[in-house]
Amino acid sequence: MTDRRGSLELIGPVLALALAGIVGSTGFVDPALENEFKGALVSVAIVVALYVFVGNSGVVSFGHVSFVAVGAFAAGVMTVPVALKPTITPGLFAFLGEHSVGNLASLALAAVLGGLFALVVGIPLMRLSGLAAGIATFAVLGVTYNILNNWEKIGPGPLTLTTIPETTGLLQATIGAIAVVAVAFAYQRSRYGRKLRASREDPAAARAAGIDIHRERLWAFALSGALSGLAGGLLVHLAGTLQARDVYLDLTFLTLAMLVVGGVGSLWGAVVGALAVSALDSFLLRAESGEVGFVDDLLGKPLWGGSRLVGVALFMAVVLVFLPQGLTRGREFHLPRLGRRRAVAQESSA
Amino acid sequence: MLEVSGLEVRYGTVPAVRDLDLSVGRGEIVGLIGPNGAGKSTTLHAIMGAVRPSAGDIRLAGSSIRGRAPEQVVRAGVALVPEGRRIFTELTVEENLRLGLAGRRSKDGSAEALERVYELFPVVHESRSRHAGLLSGGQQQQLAIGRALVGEPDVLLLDEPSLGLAPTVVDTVFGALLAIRAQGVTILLVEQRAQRTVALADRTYVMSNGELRMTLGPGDAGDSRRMVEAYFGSS
Amino acid sequence: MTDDVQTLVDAVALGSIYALMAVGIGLVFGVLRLVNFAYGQLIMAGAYALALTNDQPVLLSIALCFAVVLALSLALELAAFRPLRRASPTTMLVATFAISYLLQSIALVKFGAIGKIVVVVPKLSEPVTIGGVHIRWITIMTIIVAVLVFAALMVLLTKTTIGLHMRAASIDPATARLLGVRANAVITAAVLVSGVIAAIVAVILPMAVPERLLVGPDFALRETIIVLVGVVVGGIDRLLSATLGGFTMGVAVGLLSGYLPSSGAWPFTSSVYLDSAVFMLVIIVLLIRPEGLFVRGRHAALERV
Amino acid sequence: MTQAATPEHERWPGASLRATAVSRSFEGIRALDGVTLELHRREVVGLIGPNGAGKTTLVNVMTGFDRPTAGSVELEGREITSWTPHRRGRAGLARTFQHSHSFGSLSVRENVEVAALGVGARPREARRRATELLDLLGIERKADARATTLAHGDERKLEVARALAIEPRFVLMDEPAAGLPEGEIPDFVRVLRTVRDEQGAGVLLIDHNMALVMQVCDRIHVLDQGRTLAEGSPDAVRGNLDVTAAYLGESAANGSTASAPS
Amino acid sequence: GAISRSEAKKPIIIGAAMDLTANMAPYDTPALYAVQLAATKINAQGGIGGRRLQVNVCNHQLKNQKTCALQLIQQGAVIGMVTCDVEFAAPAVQEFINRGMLTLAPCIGTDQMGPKRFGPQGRLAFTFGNIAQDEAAAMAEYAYGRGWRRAVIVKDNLLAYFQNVADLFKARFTELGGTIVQEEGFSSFSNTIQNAISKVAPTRADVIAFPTAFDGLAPFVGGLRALGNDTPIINSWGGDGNYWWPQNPPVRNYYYVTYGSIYGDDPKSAVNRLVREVTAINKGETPATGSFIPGADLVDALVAAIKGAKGSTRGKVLAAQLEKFKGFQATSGKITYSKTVHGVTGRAYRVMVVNNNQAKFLRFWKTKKLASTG
Ligand SMILES: Nc1ncnc2c1ncn2[C@@H]1O[C@H](COP(=O)(O)OP(=O)(O)OP(=O)(O)O)[C@@H](O)[C@H]1O
Ligand SMILES: Nc1ncnc2c1ncn2[C@@H]1O[C@H](COP(=O)(O)OP(=O)(O)OP(=O)(O)O)[C@@H](O)[C@H]1O
Ligand SMILES: [Mg+2]
Ligand SMILES: [Mg+2]
Repeated sequence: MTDRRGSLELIGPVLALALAGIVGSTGFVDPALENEFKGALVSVAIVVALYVFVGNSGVVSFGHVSFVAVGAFAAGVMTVPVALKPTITPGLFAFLGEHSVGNLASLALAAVLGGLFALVVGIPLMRLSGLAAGIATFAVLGVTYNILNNWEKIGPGPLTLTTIPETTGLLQATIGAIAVVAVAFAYQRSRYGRKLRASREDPAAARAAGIDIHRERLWAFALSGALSGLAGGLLVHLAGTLQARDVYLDLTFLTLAMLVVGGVGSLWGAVVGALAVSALDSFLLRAESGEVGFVDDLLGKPLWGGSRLVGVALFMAVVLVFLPQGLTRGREFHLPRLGRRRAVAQESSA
Repeated sequence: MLEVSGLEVRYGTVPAVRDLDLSVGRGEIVGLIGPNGAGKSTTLHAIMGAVRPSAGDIRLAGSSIRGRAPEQVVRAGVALVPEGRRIFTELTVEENLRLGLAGRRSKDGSAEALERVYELFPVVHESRSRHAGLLSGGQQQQLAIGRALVGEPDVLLLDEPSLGLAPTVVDTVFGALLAIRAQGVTILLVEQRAQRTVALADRTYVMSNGELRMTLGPGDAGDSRRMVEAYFGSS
Repeated sequence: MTDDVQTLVDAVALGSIYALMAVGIGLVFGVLRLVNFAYGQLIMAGAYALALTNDQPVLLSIALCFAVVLALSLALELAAFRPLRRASPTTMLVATFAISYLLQSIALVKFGAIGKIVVVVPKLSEPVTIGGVHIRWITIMTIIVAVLVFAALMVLLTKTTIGLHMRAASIDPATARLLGVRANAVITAAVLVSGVIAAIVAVILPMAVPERLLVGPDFALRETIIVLVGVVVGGIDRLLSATLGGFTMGVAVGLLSGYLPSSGAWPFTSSVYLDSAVFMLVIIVLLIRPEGLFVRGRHAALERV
Repeated sequence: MTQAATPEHERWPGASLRATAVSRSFEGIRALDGVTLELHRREVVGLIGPNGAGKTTLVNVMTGFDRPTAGSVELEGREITSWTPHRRGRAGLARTFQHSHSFGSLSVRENVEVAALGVGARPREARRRATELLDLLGIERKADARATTLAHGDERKLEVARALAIEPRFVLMDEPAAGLPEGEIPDFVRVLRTVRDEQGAGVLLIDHNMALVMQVCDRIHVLDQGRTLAEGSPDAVRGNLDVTAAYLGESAANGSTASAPS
Repeated sequence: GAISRSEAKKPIIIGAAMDLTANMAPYDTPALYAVQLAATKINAQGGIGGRRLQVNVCNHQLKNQKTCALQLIQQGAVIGMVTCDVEFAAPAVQEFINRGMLTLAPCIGTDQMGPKRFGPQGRLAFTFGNIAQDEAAAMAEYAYGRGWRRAVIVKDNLLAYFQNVADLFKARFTELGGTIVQEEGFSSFSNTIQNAISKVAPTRADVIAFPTAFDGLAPFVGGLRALGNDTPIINSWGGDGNYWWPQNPPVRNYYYVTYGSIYGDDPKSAVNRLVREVTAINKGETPATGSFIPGADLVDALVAAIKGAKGSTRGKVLAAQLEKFKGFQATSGKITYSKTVHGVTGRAYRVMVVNNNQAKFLRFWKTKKLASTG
């Protein structure tokens, strides 16, 4: 009974993503907007990947974007056509410079490398908790960025990598996002997920109950790293270009903010947060360039340049201040009517 | 001195306290007992202003204090020994005690009040410069009681003060309550030690399920039938 | 030899301004349990106030800087920190990201990306030369100010009643209020004190950190990040260890940038990899002493169950 | 020393949890000073003593939340002094905390389930145990409430339920009955007896409620200032004048038998 | 009739995916104005073969370059225009060229805007900035020509462009016979410049090559002078502008090469007029640097290319036209492209000098030989 009810929780996120995918592919949506849809879906993948660790463990990681970065660079560097590599990335190690792989293989590679990197980093780091863990993961991000941004043997160094095949269409973005959500869901419902959530609430009680917090965290971190890597692969195949800066601080803050805005306590929150912030961002971008009729009518001109930056930041700040638990208040998705009836039932029984 | 009338407190939609009336006269000790989840702590919190009642009134010395912030209630002369001690583990024992002085209206006599607490609880004195978090559970409980006492309140609310105290110390605390009462302090005592409470108090209210069930007098302490009734309802 | 001494002096100079910032950030953490990421933007606002009044008398300009920073601190406290008092640390941290980002965006839209030069007291940027080693006056002043501010705060926090109330309110506002502590008022007071420090930093930073002669939207952002890292590495729970952490970070950056050759390659042999070297050190220190480099003894005991 | 309730075959050294000559000092304070305590299966041992005597510290040392400065801990013959708490948990050693801990945002039921999962139970089995234990402790009506919303006394019961969820071979309870109404003590006594007799666990019970301790314990161990002050049957301990002076005081010594209605 | 006429006279839409708000805005905004001004002039003269030039703008704020490009394409843009830094421009460039559009950058200053970075499709991408090989060579040649033989190089690791100029300066300067007596590195924004200042200050040299922009300028130039080091400093166009000039000590003995003087003393009156006009649109604020000046060249070149292609706006055709430019005369100077190099070479630089916070046009300098590192 509870089990079946529980799996309903997956419906919301999946439907939301599928809907985004379907709407994005209809004729109503122009290519620019379609691109924003794809971007939103990839954001969902990144935020949910982050959620797998942060949401379940309660430890903030400022480093997960390094796994996105590893995935993105791996998938990017390995799919630039071999013929172009000598001009575009002449500095690469020979074995990188002389080989390329296809789209799917590159995504798999991104996931594997992201997961491995997280696992290796996690072994020492997952012993830490609280701010120390946050700062240590941030330091990992710093190192990753610094190396990716300079080392020309493994990537473009300070340059922007170009000519990456743009294989993340709407279908790939949608499937990718749904896959990440499904894995996150399966994990969180598994014993491992539940044990980790418990240790988030009270480490001492968890240890008393035989839960090895370090190990549970490590698995979540590695899984989160693999999903992040995959999301990075999706990202790079959406953008077609890649610079280390793209997968550094801004993305870290943005995705963390999306997660917290949606509600760090639930998968649904991760999805909602990513979609809401992306939607607002796209809307303001279009309003700024005079593409939104009613805004033009209202103001007599397009929104002033920069209102997008201010608007998104303001939105995030306001949500966090007034709904500190996020838009979903940390709850999972419930079919609205069902949810209400059950709540009433609970009360009367109490 | 302290009067609660028609009090109702809800968490979400569920009422935890319903239509509660109780009064404590100046210099009285009044007990409040009842099963777990009866609403005892909630009542104290409502008096302190830490939770917002959805109905009813709370009057202190005749004037309503409903809706006041906790710090204002404290400054009006009410002090609480909270459930679960709630001491500041990262501060030293002495700093914890000094926090209890925050509600005093005059700083005169603070030193003496501190001395009296140290005298009552020698352990607290011995460990005054240690971090309070390092104290044992019972020592922390003594600290929590002492912290309320140094404020020398007019009204003292205690939420299970004997929790975790060794028997000798329980004696000390109950003895101290009598002494404090003798100075005219008004006391509302929530306890699980029903026998002792009923015996000590001028009057003991029994709560269950958010409502007042009955009132016991000191004479009922030995009357085990009445006591059973108090817990399990009259059969 | 002179070179080495000079490198050391430069490193200490950087360390001292980081230490001053660490005092401010450590205080905010101490009283708000809040890693205030927007602290850098308070400093930025103050620096803009200075830059936009370059032509005014210095004292007026500084007064304006203080006014702006304090007003902004108060606004943040009332509009954001207070409603968030009971939110989880993650939420508060991310909220301060958002605020920081908001303030940066506003500055960007309002003042543009190109920095504005700040002129406060140019004399202070000049060096004195002792035995071939140059020390800038501002370095000496920064050290003095940092020590004074630190001492004043220590007295405030540990010796005064209001300091005690601040600490209690920060640890557990609900309980503090139950004891009669005017939690909101004392926390607001603490936020204002941290605002004063931010304003002091705003005045000093443009002179003390050479790159910060220009005020732009991301003014003090990088310093804030590094100092936050340093504060945690040093031990954020105590003002002293936090401050020393900030200082160490500056010295480490200074020494590494002095001794890493300007060219070279993997691993970390070139100043290009300065950040990697610094962050690797950070990770190592955190692994060895998670509770903080300068926290004496294991305070694990505090977490007794 | 009488060990009436412990059957002979359960008394071999391998079937016990044992702290041998354990000491623990904190910056000059000797919280434990050469304490030896053995707990067999199928017995309830009371651990009493004044506030600050070292009772909680002893439990911490035995469950791995603290390390002794000297001495050792053995579980069924294996030296476990350096084991982590979770490893001990999986080996069947459970505890409750004096200051309640709970998985705050999880429901009461989930709290218990997760504890079972922690030691490797299958989800279905965990669910069964949770239902059973909530019922045993009498908090089944709160099963779906979030743990943070519990009244203090109910929180204490959850604490016990969580410890029992790992189906412990030994369970160390740090003042589990603090906060229970006097009237419910008899129920709690029944819970302890179930744990002892039906699950065959060894129980170490810390409590300041003499009525409870005297009633349910097979043996009592008295600590004072980190040292063993007395050890033996309830009657022997009650008769010990040192214990009275250090711990029980006048009224408790006299009135301890005046227990709640049963 | 009406329909076919308007069809025939459809405007030529330049889709400008640029940053008018964030960090590139100080460079992009005036460049955009320069393009718009030039387009207005063309339109006033009747457009190109009767077709108006229309500039549609999407302000991507360095975040949504790709979406902006798509949006502009959808609005009918046939020519792409992008941000003044190739790393930031890449996403939009790629989107434009993948659709076969000629894509122009007013002021990207490297040879990366072209096949070198974007593969075969990159043949459609051109910049009107001078390439670093040209610029660094100009710096080195001018320095050597002044009789400066011993140079210090201070390299900013923040951007690939700065690194390139530093490396190329070294190559050309040593090739000419000069010696590099010291090399220091720092990264803008990382609080490492003090170290570079301290290390360079005691060095005796004839010139310090210091290619950077932003926050490193003021402390380095000011810091060196405060320490009594008065060695000439030479910078690329990144060091243009007066926004960073410290007052005490003032900037002195500071040289840089750029596209045109923004101080009203450019020898070409067209440049001075352009500066005045852009300043007027820019709410009276003089652009921060002279980097916008090639914006006018962009339109000059585009008009010529479309005319050369007999009105075609197809990317391939136009690119072929541009590749044929050899000494093409545009507003700021002569432009030369080749099949492989799509950044400008051969344009005369303005060598500027600043003394006591007074900038002055010193002379033109035309690169004699491109610098090359390998
Ligand atoms: N924060 C809360 N949210 C929701 N319900 C709550 C909250 N706090 C208490 N309750 C509920 O209110 C009721 C009364 O709780 P209260 O703490 O007042 O009981 P009590 O009489 O003090 O019990 P105890 O003897 O166990 O301390 C309980 O059912 C409890 O579950
Ligand atoms: N982590 C620690 N650091 C410092 N001192 C400690 C620590 N843990 C316990 N102590 C000290 O050791 C002594 C014993 O404490 P313990 O908690 O074991 O007492 P207890 O017997 O459980 O008392 P109670 O009945 O009050 O719970 C106390 O004086 C306490 O202050
Ligand atoms: Mg209670
Ligand atoms: Mg104890």
